[in-house]
Amino acid sequence: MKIEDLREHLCGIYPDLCPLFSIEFGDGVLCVSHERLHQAASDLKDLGFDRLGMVTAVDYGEEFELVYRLQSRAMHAGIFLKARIKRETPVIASVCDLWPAANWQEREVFDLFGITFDGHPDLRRILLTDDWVGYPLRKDYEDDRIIRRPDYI
Amino acid sequence: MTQTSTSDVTPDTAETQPTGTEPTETVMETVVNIGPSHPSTHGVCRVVVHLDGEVITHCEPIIGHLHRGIEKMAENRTYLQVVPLTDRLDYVGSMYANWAYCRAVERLAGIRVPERAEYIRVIVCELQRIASHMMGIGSTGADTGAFTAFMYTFAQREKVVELFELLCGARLTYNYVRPGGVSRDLPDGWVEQCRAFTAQHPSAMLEIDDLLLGNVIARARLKGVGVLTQVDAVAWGTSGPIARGSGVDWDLRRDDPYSVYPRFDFSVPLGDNGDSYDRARVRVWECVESCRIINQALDQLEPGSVQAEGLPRLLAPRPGDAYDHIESARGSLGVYLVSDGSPRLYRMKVRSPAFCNLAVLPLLAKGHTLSDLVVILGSLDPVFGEVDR
Amino acid sequence: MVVIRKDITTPASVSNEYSPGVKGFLEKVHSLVNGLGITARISTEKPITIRYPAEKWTVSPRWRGALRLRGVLGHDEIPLIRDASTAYNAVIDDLYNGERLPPCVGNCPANVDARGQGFLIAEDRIPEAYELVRDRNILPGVLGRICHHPCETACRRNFYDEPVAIRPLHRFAYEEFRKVASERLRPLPITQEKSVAIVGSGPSGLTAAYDLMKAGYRCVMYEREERPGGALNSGVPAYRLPRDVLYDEIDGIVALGLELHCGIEVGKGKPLGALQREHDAVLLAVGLQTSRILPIPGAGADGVVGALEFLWAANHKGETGVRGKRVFVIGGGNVAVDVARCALRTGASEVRLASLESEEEMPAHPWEIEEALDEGVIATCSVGPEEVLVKHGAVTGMRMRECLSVFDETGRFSPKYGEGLSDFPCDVVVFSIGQAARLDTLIAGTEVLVSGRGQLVVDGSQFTTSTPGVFACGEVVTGPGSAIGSIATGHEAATSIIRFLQGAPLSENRTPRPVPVYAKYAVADVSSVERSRLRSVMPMTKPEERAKDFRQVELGLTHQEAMMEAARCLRCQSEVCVGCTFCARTCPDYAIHVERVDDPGGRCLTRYDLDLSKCAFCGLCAEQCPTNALTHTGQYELSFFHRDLMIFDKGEMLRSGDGTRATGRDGIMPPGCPVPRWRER
Amino acid sequence: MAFVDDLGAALDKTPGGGIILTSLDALIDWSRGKSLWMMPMGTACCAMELIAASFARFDFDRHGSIPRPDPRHTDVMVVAGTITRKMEPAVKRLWEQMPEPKWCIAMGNCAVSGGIFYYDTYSVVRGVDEFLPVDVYISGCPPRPEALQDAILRLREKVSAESIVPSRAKPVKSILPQPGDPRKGDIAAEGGEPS
Amino acid sequence: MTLLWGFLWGVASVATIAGGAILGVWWERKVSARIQMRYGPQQIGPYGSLQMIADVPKLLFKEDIVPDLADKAVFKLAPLFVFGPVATSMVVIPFAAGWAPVDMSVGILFFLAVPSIEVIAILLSAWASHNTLSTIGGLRATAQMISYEIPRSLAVLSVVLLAGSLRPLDVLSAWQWWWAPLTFVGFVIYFIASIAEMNRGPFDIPEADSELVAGYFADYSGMRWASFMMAEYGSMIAASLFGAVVFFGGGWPLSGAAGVVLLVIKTVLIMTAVMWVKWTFPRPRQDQLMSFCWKVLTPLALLQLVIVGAVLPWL
Repeated sequence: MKIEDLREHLCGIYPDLCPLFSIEFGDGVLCVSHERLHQAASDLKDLGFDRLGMVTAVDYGEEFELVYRLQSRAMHAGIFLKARIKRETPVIASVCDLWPAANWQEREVFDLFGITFDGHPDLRRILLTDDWVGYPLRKDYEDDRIIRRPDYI
Repeated sequence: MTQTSTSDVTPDTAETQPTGTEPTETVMETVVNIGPSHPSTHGVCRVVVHLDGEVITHCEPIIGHLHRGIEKMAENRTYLQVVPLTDRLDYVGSMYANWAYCRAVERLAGIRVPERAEYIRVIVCELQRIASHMMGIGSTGADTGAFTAFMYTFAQREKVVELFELLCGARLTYNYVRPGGVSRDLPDGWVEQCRAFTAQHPSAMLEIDDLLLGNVIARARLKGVGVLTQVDAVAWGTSGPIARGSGVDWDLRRDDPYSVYPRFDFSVPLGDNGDSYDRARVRVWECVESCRIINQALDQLEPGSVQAEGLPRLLAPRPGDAYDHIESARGSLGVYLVSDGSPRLYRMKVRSPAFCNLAVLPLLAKGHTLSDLVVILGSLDPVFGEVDR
Repeated sequence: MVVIRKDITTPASVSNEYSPGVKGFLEKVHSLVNGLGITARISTEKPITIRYPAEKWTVSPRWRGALRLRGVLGHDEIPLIRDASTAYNAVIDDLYNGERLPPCVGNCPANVDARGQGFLIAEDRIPEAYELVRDRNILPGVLGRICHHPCETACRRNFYDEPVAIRPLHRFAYEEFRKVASERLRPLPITQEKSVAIVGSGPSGLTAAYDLMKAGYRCVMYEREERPGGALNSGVPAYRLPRDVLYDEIDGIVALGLELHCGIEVGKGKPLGALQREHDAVLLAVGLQTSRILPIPGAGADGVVGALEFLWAANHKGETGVRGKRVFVIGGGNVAVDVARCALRTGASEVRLASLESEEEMPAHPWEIEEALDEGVIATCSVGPEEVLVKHGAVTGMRMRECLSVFDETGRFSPKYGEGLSDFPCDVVVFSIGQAARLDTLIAGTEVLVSGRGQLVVDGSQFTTSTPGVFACGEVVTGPGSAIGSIATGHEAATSIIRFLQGAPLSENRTPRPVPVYAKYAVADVSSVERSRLRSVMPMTKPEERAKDFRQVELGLTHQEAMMEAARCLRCQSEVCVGCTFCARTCPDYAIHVERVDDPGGRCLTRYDLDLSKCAFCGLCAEQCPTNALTHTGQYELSFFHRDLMIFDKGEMLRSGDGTRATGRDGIMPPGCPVPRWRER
Repeated sequence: MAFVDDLGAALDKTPGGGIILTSLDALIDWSRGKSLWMMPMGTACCAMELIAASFARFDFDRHGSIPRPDPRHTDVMVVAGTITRKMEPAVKRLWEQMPEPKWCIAMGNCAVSGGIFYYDTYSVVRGVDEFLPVDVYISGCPPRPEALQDAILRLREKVSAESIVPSRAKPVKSILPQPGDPRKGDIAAEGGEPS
Repeated sequence: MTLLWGFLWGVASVATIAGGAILGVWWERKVSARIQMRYGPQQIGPYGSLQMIADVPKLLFKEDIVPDLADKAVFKLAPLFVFGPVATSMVVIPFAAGWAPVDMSVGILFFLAVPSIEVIAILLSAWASHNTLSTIGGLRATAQMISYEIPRSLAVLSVVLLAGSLRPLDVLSAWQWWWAPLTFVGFVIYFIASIAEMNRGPFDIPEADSELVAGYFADYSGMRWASFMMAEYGSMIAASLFGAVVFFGGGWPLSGAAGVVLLVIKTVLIMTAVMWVKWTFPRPRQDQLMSFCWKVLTPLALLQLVIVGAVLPWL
């Protein structure tokens, strides 16, 4: 399905999501507020996005951006769902109840970014040891054990 | 005799920790710890298994023993320097991570790849699929005790590795697919060698299939073990042979076509039952299909440039984010890149198929015996470089 | 060997089930027996194992083994391209065949050794550098100002950041040479009895004269104008080329033994036939003398001039009669831009440049256009001349027709015009659409043939005319082109003349090489590159000031800047590490550490450490190495007894690449450095 | 082990025991060198080459080296691959489970120094020699299987210089340079100082 | 006197087993190598045949680890118990007509019964190691070895029925060439059951290295572990030898020294077949193995017995 058709399809069914939809680098992106994330995810699932491809986060300094990549087998299309949360309150609703696939992926985001997912059944560290201090993928992560590379390009 | 060196010798091997006997309501539960270094965890995975007798009541894979922080490292490196890092993600199929990463960079920087480079990418990635599946099928043999079949598949894999060595001079970490094309053109005589390989490979593959998967014992071991239903396969986000073994008809090469795949005629093998056997057999037939694709690609290959014109040493795409995915041997491998306009990446995320596929292990293993656990784990074919990143 | 099965097709479902009943049982038994059969068959075959270490598995030629250096700065020299011969010379042939021709040399029509120039200037051997360049490019000081520098376009440094300033370095070398010229310029000995007459003192004629004098021939040159220089003298505006530079440099050639006679027009005062009798060979390097003017309505009106005439007037009289007038220049080439800028400098109130081509396709060099626009020239693109509007015999304006496309699909010149017409009011129209040769008086009374279109009949590769002993070179042969292109033909013609005079066959061993195709690089992002690594910026006068007079626009490099700039040269393909550190910068594991000193005379790679315990063998460094000094060996036996031994220093990096073992710290002494001057003090 | 140690110490004291000791050493070193069983501590990419090394084309078995999954039965631990901090205790534990005498080969740059994962990463141990006594280092990323075979042969040279009485150990005769060997140059390159 | 002879023969059989194991290991490495497109040991001795000469001293001088939490006495003793029964059972096997080390009237029963004592040793070693995987391996081994006693004994019983005696020498002297086809199914059952008995692949479930790393001997190192391996190869030699005597008539058709040579060749062939099977097939699961024993092998063995019993009156 072409990205423009997807936009029309989406707008036809969920007019409220339509203004949030944009196209970047050939991919459909839906930016929602973090309160609406779970509702939007559930709407998209009803729309036919049956596979959760990826959950990740990006550290933009003041804010974290949560990025969900959804995939629809029936429509042959993919879409990004993005939501920003404040750095001070890194909490967002879990989508584990919609896609079990989110289980480990949200654990990974929790492990590396320290973002808490409300409603996650088993939110523990997954890649690092349980006694690890800090969240390494945050831009401000400091660790004595890191050796910085020489600074030239 | 006294102990000399192992003063603080531990009572058991690292593979096994003391029998934790925790009384539950009705049964005595045994906790067995498999890994992190165990012959059939295919790397460094630790699985904590709760046993009732020999039947698994609960198991939990503990990953991260190979978590090297590649995503963090990428944030400090230029776009070209990250290519060797992606090699080390899925070390059984380095070309895939190369390619997925390069596709994301090309999307971000708006680079057009010459046609010949696309064909070469398809050829090497299909060869890589064969090499990777040889490892996957062979380790199914090793897990069930048929070590010889592993040797045979590995001999086939060696042939692919030899082709790769001729191509780019490395056996495992190729650093071959680059943003804008591939690093070098095919050497003289390579096409003929490749054709010779694809001519014999399906037959050799099916012979190994007869030896290993046609065997009555192997079928007894694999059939009905670790059944993943089609609904679960989709909900848990599995992809690749794991999903296709469960009958999920989803292959990015055909359903979200990228590169020059629409020009090839191939079919996507599917399983009925979603058990370990189907997953292994899907791999067998994917190898055969890969040979078909390679043959077609070699027929259509035309001379030309293999690198996009005019790329400077430092790529600095405009700010933004891009995602692209390809069908790797383990499923849909995606790379998500964020650029801030500087020549260094801002963020790289690898959507690792093995990570998502491994998540279903507790689901599959429940109710099976310890012997089946290694078979199920093997049938998921995880590569921990990619799982842990 | 495995039996090749035909027609293998993928089944609809891969779940292979046994048949029910007895058949299934037989299948099960068969599967076991079959398995035993397969292993039995394979066990009878010859094992595929190699017997290491006696046998080793064939290592692919591309095998990325441990790295090594082929040579290092301060230890290994590079070949310098000095030979008088032209593009068919032994050194260039060698480099070309070994794929070691540096891009700057390969892309230059005359194969000027820009790499050698950079090498010598960085070593503080500047007069030598000048002489090296002069061997291939007869007027370095002149070309250092006006050349369109194809060398810099191909410079591999484009890939990393910015190209080396090769042209300003020519100019710098000339400025330095000028100071010692009196010591270094000595007449070349005349060793041959024969002599050559050269008609025209343009760049190609001077080149041929220089080559011939080096070969020991007496050369006599005749120039029509009062001062030598040909098109350089009459066509190039003085703000780009101060005339004293040109005359001084030609004086240098005269000092080498050239007999220059100015003010003698061959054909009028001295017939060509006389030259043929007096000399053993004659070279016609007369260039193009007239401008082409389109036969459109009104073209004969007052105020319509040709570009050459306009420029001649600007250069020789300093006055073109356009003060306060509106000038309309037709053409998009470099000459048109020169005309436009000259018009500004001679007081035109408005200068408009009208080109047939679109903005991207304009044949003038982009930097020329940019400078002209800076100075206030107005450019109008994609228009073709329709009619000169005339009132009372004087030009009042120009009517132009919209042009849709200039070239057809095959790239040939075939303009397609649209319907749109536009009028531009102006007082002077300058046609700058091409030049033509005027040969009738020159060849009068000789057997030299001229084709129906008024051009000399010349062999394009040997530069002979229809008459034995009469040769031709320069723009009269090639048509309008660049100065450096003319110089290249001068070398060719000189080679032909020498062979002719010695009675050798002209075409022997002169297989023309195809010009190598060099990668074109996009503009590199240099925002994150250190300032010290970037190109020295050539100082220029401000646009508003420079548009007023004919003073030189570019101001030249200082000694310090020039030394730095020469050190930026990567000495491509020399197979000698120059310590450019691009390997260290590209290495994803930062396993390489490079240090060098940039001291004049003591320029040396002091340190090259490869930490083999970090190296990922990814090959990015060797791919990026501009000099090809850093290469992979076929070595793969990489055992060490200690981690410290895995750091390869400069000496170890220079080890032989043969064999399969890289040992590390095996007592290979690193080569020393030439003693830098600061040490001596 | 203790039995051998006691035997060695006793023979060392006995007059004339030296001759017996020398021949016993020769026998023991020979047998140890020719039968180096590997503990494949494969974690990452190098593990693939480690597998390939004992498989058909390269076949370690010819040198008497076979991989055994159980640390108790092995002589040389081949650490092939990146060791992370999460993995480090497990490797240490496996090493402790191996019976003496035991040797360690660090295969590949990750095991030698962290290799490509030396800089900027928070979870990688920079070389197994931080916690294991490594005998032979193999550079490569990953090394070819022949490189591993070569390392085994070099280790054999090292083993053959050992003695059951530590004081009688001989200098290693090998084509490889030794640490502390006079051939070993100074790390700072000669001829010219950095400006 | 008998005791003394028995002792001497015991020593001899230990030596045979040790030597046989050394050659057996080499042979297995060679056979498996050829199946796997390799060469196998090459460097020591002709075709690497003396590879074990290097392995054994190395294992001998290895550190002998006894885990702290292990039951030390049992842990140290168990390898002896593993090795003992196998060595003992060897002495009743006749090498030629009228020539058995120990002539015992219930020799066949002795051969079938005594190695089963090994089960106890395995269980002891597994338990003494204080290691979960070892324990699981030991339990698996016990179940497997005890179960497979039944079809194995039943298969041998058909020959005993034909010979009418439990004395091995009698069986050997009474052996007729047509017994081989008649009891072929019995031999196959004996072959399969013996593989299971000696924990060899594809029935090496107790020591499955992909699941249990090394099973019950996971914690043994050096010579103690070697004695487990030697017992394994010893029982393979013993079972092959016994199978060659009982099902293929020992040295038949030759006699005397030539017969002994032929017997050795037959034994080696059976051993090679054992290895061939091991390096071809995957291993079944424990429950499949047990159900195979009880549901397939035992009924088949009974069927064989019935057939022999039916044929017997017509002889």
